[in-house]
Amino acid sequence: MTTPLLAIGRGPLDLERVAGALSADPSTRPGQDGAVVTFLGLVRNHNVGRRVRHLEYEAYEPLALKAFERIAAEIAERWPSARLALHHRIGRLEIGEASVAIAARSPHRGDAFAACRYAIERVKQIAPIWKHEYFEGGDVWIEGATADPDDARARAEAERVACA
Amino acid sequence: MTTPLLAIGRGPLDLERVAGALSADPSTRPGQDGAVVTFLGLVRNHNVGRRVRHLEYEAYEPLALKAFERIAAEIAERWPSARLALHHRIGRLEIGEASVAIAARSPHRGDAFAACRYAIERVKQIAPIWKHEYFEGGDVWIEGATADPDDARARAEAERVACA
Amino acid sequence: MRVTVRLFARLRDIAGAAELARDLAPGAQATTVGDVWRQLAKEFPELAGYERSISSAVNADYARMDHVIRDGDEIAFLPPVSGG
Amino acid sequence: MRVTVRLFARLRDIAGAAELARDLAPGAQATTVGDVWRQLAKEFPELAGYERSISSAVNADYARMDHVIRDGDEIAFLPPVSGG
Repeated sequence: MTTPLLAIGRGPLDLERVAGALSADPSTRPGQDGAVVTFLGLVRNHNVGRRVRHLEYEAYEPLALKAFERIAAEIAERWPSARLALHHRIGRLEIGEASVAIAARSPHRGDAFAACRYAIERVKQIAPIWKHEYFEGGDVWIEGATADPDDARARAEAERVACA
Repeated sequence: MTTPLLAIGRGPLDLERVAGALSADPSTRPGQDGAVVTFLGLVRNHNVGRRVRHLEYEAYEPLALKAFERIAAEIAERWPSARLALHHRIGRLEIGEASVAIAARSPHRGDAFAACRYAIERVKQIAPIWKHEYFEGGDVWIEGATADPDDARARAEAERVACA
Repeated sequence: MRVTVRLFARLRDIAGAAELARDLAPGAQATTVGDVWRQLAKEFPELAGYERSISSAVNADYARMDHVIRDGDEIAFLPPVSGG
Repeated sequence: MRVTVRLFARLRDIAGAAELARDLAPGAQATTVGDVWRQLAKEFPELAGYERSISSAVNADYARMDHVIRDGDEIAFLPPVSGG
């Protein structure tokens, strides 16, 4: 069974599987790439002074997948030689577990680093996914960015952070 | 058997092992990190217009290990919350195989991305390792940077590229 | 016409349901996503605070508040996101 | 005094050996890494072109050309590096 490049699901994430999906994809021609950069987002035991016990992630799944596709398309436009794989986990996550796994490949390392960083920044900006934090003393929905995929300023900020 | 954080050897590289060495290291306290960034350098089938058949890597091993330790120390100084694992392979490498595997962990993703990128830039600047390229029609030793770990300009350039 | 409204994260907690079916009386003008939101905010006053920070989607595609809706549409309201 | 010289990559190819033992006559002044290099470049004229681009090490630590060497030292000459 082939692993999809873009996915959202409840099972534990496997970085090798995400990177492997990319290397096995027909878009990866053998020998063309000199760099693979991966990012793994982990659940921390602390957040703005609170002791975190666990997280619950929720998503609007069909729209989240479309957001991932959009991010991959933006990367193909901005870094034509780079390709992306991105898996996000939802449901209950314990401290230290991975919530998101991203891999980017490219002939040159600069593009792979930039594409990987850009991807996680854009996930945080436009993917319809929410984090419910259970901490010592209570729980809270984390609310970050108002999702607007057409916001050119947000996209430019993600490019800036990616050091593009 | 524990995997060292910094290593040089002839066996195939395993990204999970490099990242695992870092997560298992006592310097990693459970739950403290929110980000793991990895870099894998792969042998490409082309280089400046030449069709590459394979590479042979050679190193001055004891000095290379000291160079890796120096890079880890520079990262600890520049990004105190980030930690590094770095394995470099030597000997004959075929197209598509990994020559270097790096993992950086940190509470925040910005530091993990910067530390990982800085590490590969510094490896290319100061690690006493050489690449012998066998291509269609000949072979050539690749000569990059004159290694000088005390060159402040080179170090500043690596920080700049790391988008620090 | 009848639409399905989907709510996520704290919006869902406020409304006490992830999914609501709502009948909309046809008005003089076309009904928009914004009309659905305002009806919802009347039902659940706590939602009103989200007016400026929500995003919306129609049939699992991002859509603006002035998007005209049709019978059977699935309309989603999304508080600020926090994936990653 | 006797030292071991280690050569890498193309320097090794030029000299035809990864390791050389060399006896150095004690001069009026202390013998430096640079002295060893110049003696080697006389033996293997092709090395001379590397004068400005090599790095050097003594006992597996980077050391400058003016580093004073002692009996038994391992001196390494490193062409521009290309790891990664």
